[in-house]
Amino acid sequence: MLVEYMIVSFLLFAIGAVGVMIRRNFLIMLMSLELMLNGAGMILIVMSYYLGNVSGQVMFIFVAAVAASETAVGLAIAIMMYKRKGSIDINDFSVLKK
Amino acid sequence: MSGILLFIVLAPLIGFVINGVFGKWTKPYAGIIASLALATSFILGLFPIMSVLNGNIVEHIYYTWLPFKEVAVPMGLRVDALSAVMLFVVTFVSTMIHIYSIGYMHGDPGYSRFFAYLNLFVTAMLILILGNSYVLMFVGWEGVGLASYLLIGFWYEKDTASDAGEKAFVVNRIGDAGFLIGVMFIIYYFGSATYADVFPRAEEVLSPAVATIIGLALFLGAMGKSAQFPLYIWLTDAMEGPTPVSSLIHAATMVTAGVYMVARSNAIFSLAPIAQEVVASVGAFTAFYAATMALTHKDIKRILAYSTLSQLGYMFIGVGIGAYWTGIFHLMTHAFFKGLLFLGAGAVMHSMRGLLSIDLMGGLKKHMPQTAILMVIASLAISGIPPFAGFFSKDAILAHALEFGHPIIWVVGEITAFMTAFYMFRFVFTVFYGEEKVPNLYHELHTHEAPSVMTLPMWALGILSIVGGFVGLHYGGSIPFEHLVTQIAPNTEIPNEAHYSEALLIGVSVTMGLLGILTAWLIYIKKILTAEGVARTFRPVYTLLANTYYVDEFVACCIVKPFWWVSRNLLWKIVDVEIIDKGGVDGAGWLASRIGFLLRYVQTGFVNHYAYWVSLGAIVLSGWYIVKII
Amino acid sequence: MVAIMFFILSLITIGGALGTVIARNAYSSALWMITSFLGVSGLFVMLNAPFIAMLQIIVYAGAIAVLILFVMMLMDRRVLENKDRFNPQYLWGAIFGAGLLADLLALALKFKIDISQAGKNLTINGSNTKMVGDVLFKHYLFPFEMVAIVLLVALVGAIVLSKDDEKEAR
Amino acid sequence: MLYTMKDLAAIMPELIVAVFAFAILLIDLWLPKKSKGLNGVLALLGVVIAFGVTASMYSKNISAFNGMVVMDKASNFVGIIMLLTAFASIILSFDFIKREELEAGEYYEVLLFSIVAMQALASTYNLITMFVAVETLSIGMYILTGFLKNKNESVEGAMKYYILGSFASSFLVLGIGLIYGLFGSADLNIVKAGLAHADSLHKWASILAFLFIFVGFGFKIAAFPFHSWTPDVYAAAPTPMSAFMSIAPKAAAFLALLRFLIVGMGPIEVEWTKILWVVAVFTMTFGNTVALFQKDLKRLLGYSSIAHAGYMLVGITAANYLGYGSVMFYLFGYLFMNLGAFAIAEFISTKEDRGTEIANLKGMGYRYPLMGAAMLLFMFCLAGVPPTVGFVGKYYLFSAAVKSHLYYLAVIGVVNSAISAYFYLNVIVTMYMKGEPEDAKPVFNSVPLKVVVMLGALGVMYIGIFPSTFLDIAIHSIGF
Repeated sequence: MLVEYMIVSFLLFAIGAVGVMIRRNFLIMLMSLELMLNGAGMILIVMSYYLGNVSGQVMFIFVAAVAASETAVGLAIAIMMYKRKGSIDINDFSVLKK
Repeated sequence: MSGILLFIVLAPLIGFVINGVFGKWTKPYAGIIASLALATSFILGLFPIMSVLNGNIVEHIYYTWLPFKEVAVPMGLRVDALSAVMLFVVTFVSTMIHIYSIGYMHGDPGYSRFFAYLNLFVTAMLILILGNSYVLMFVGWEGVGLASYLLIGFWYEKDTASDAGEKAFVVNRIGDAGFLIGVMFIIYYFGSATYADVFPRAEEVLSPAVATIIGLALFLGAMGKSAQFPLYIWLTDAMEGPTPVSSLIHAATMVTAGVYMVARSNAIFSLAPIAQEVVASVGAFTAFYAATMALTHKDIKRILAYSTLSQLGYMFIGVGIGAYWTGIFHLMTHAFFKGLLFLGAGAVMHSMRGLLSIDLMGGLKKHMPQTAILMVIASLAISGIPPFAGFFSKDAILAHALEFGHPIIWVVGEITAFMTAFYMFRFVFTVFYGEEKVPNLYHELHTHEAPSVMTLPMWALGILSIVGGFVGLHYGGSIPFEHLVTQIAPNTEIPNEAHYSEALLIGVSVTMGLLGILTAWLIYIKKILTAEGVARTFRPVYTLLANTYYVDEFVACCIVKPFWWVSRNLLWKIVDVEIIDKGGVDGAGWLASRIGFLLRYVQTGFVNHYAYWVSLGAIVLSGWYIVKII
Repeated sequence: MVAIMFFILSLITIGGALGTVIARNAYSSALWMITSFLGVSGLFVMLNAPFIAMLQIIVYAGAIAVLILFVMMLMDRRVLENKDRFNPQYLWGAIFGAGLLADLLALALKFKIDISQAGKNLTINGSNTKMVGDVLFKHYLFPFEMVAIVLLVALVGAIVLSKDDEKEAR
Repeated sequence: MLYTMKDLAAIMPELIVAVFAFAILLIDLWLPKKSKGLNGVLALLGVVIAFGVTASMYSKNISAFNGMVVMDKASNFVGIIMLLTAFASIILSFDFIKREELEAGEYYEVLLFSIVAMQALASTYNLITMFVAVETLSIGMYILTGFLKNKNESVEGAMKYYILGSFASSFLVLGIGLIYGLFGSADLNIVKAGLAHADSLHKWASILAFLFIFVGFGFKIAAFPFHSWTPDVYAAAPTPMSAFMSIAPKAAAFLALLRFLIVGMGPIEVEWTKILWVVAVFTMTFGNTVALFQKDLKRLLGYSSIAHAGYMLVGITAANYLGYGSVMFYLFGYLFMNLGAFAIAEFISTKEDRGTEIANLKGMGYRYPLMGAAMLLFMFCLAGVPPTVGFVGKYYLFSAAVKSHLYYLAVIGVVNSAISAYFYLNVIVTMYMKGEPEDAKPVFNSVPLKVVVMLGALGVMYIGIFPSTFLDIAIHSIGF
């Protein structure tokens, strides 16, 4: 079962990564980032189970807490974007380049 | 002595600080302050030089830089026979040129800035020649580069000037990278970069292959700084700077740093015959190539610039064949007469209000008699006519080339000697002799002799251009200069040295020089004498003259013109401008811009694309190992 | 039974994730995301981590998702329903994602560890929560304190960034 | 298991900075609008005291919180680098905040908390603590990047930084998860012990785990291809913060990377040196090549910081203690040169009020001779011209590579630094040789900024000429 669990978490991670790479809506990218982080965190729980070692679960708490605070800042940035340009499409924010 | 040695370097630095920081207030006296600083250096420099002449080596270590485990760099100053010669040349010529600049730069808005830069340059140059290790040499090496670059771009209002400055720096950086690699190798193999540690152990530590690599890397540095083919392109553009700068930096001192460095590294080069061969060949080729360039140009400073390249080529022949003292000897005499030539050109420009084309000049002798005489002296010296200084050094190089088994280089050298004499006297004859080419030009420009603050330093250099070569004469079976320099830079031992009659060699050299002068005379002076009236009156003589004229024509049509054409169209326009200038410099720029353009696709401004790169990095790096395991 | 549960839950998880990434508008994305998180939480229960499963529901499905939905309410509907879902070079994104997945799958298939202790040592007196608390406060006190700082920084930052400014925009 | 005073001693500098951050948080509420400047003074005070404590505890070697935190020479050395950077950035911020009318309390508070996070990052052997610290400091940096919320660029910079930062740290978590799965712990000493007698499959899996973790660290140190945020964010952020984030987080991340590589991944050194070789070459070359085409000073410095990260990776790739120590020394020197250069960027954008385009430097060498000379020095230092500290640092980095027989790497490094001279030189050319702008404005005086520039110039020269003490300290700071 270890392999299956790993595959699920990797799938979650990869789908999240694809979401970040292809979506243009900032909020959806933010959600995709949550998926990635959740997928990566899930590895900790899976390993914790199969190793019979509880520290993985503790580590997941940290990951979750960090994810929450990251989201808070991300949403603040989304609001800034919305206030500046009335849009949260990242393609409207591509002045800085080259 | 340690204080004196330190103060030799510090004096110009103090001058730099005074003129650089308090330039606003010291402006009227900037030139005097700078010259005094240099004169102090020169006089103080005589003490260690005397000590060296008595057979000592003066070395003092002031503090130790980077003392870490096996690599410690004691920072000190060292005067031995090699650096003593350089010390004398640099401080003397610099002092003269500083004094000259007081007159030349008079009234320039950047008067104090100019002298501050000049002093900065001399400080760096003194660090370069007096440093006791490669690291210190590199410090000076970069320092002279910086100062030279600031001085080339001195009149930064001119676009050409700032572009030229930039070009000089970039081309030099190519060479510097080579130098740095060489130094890193030296440190790697010897655990030190100090001369006293490196050279005595060179033979036991370095295998020929390693010595060759180090030698070639160092020579790349020398090529950049001493403007050897193909890294010479910056030097001719560097003529955008004020003329005293051209004289000091781009003729007399800085450009010879490469020669000095190769001579300094003689212990390494002597172990690497291939590297030596490369040095000598590049030198010979540059000597020849640059001389052909000089034949065609009409801008007086460019003629002299190409001539400098050519003479540097001679010096590299000297150090490349393993007769290091001849290269250093020519370096010294060249500093005198080329410094003088540039100062003379500066005096002409000064009185011609900056005009540079020889087409506009002629008969200047009447207006500037002292300059004319000095220029003739310098031209005789560079042409290798005895007893002027250039004769001894050039002859020493060419004689050693033949003796050490490089007949081709000798032939090239002799042909170049002919061309040298020709283009120098073409310059002298068209500028100072003959008739005024543009009526009333001199009158309008108020052409007059330069003030004595300019002519006196020129005379000082002129006298040395005459007598400076006498140290290369035989005195009781040995040549004093050779005896001095070979203590530090012994000749590379050559099995089965060939022996040639010295008189014959001297004869060939002198003949080449005289032939060149004669040709120039025939073309540029004689042409005027073929007035038709003379021809009609003296019919029998006419035939002779006519025949002579045929010779002229022959020379002009069959030798000079094709040569002219080849050198102008083929060498200058195609090789110099198209291939090296456009192909090399612009090409590198073009390539870099293409790469940069492609790379800028990375930075599109869309955050999605940035994420592509992050994941691509992860995929490629992990894929590398995934593929390995599957 | 376990296999079926696992299958269903992972289907929910992956389906929810796909839905999040593909959905046209942000509202449905958020709902899909909550679905996915619930699936993950179910998987956690299967992995003998009931405490973490609750945490997953409270923090991810609860706090984070609700926060995101709140922010959406502040915004104009048009903003959230873009006509162009994907960026023009989405194919590359998909390729890179597939490459990443291939790498990870290869890793998963080759991954071997000692699993003799599977499912054990995760409780004290039958309580997973106690065990987690024990380890958290005994061994991981320092990162725990750090987390306090993260939360504080995020709080201050979120306020300072999103609060209205009296100044005129430039 | 009891925690004692010893544990608190190990986090003394962190505690001091954190206490001051809380103090600012509270005091700011009561401060009237016109005396908000006090926040800056308070922050400065906190940094100075923490600096004093760090310096006084320099050679202590304490392990606390079950090995979650250590205080050793390396962490203190990096702590000193970070606190010096913070000191200068806070000084630069005084004027900046007044001019832009920013919320001073929150600004300094977030800054101080990120310093706490960096100190924690620099002093832990536990991957999960590293993760939490990295995230804390990242979140602080996102906030500070977006602090100019009235500017579109600033919002854009924060957005990009945020997305990419979170993206990269997800990889970091993935890697930590794998390491945990392989060795049952995120503690680097346990990882090392496990890895020392692991079979080939375990080794291989841990290389992959290393790679994912490296994505996270590579992002923080701006290594190719995880660099792309750097120029955009540097251009967008408030200039004092660009200066800060080009040095301090990098220093902390480099030390964490070193701990991870030397302690955790020590047994598979052969493999990670190969990977870092490639990354270092690409990072140097990319940074330098693209920097050739930059027209904005802050973006130029962004690309140049990528290139410098590449040089420092050369030192790590060498995988000997000379190399590691050289990285520390280079970071220390980089602090002075980069702070100075960013301060000049701030100088031209405020004094002339014309942004940070390189073209705006025209004639600066003559209008502000002292500032011009300092900038010349910084550019030469970045280009690695002796006798500045840039030369010494590069010399040691490359000689460490030579010592490990990585000749190609050293040569590529030298060639790269030759290329880099071109664009640094361009700045100097603009300052001295492109004439004067028509609308040259009169000179204002900003004492704090000048102080930073002069200190930077002094540091660059002094350490360049007398590097021995600093080198000695830096080289011996890595003792694990």
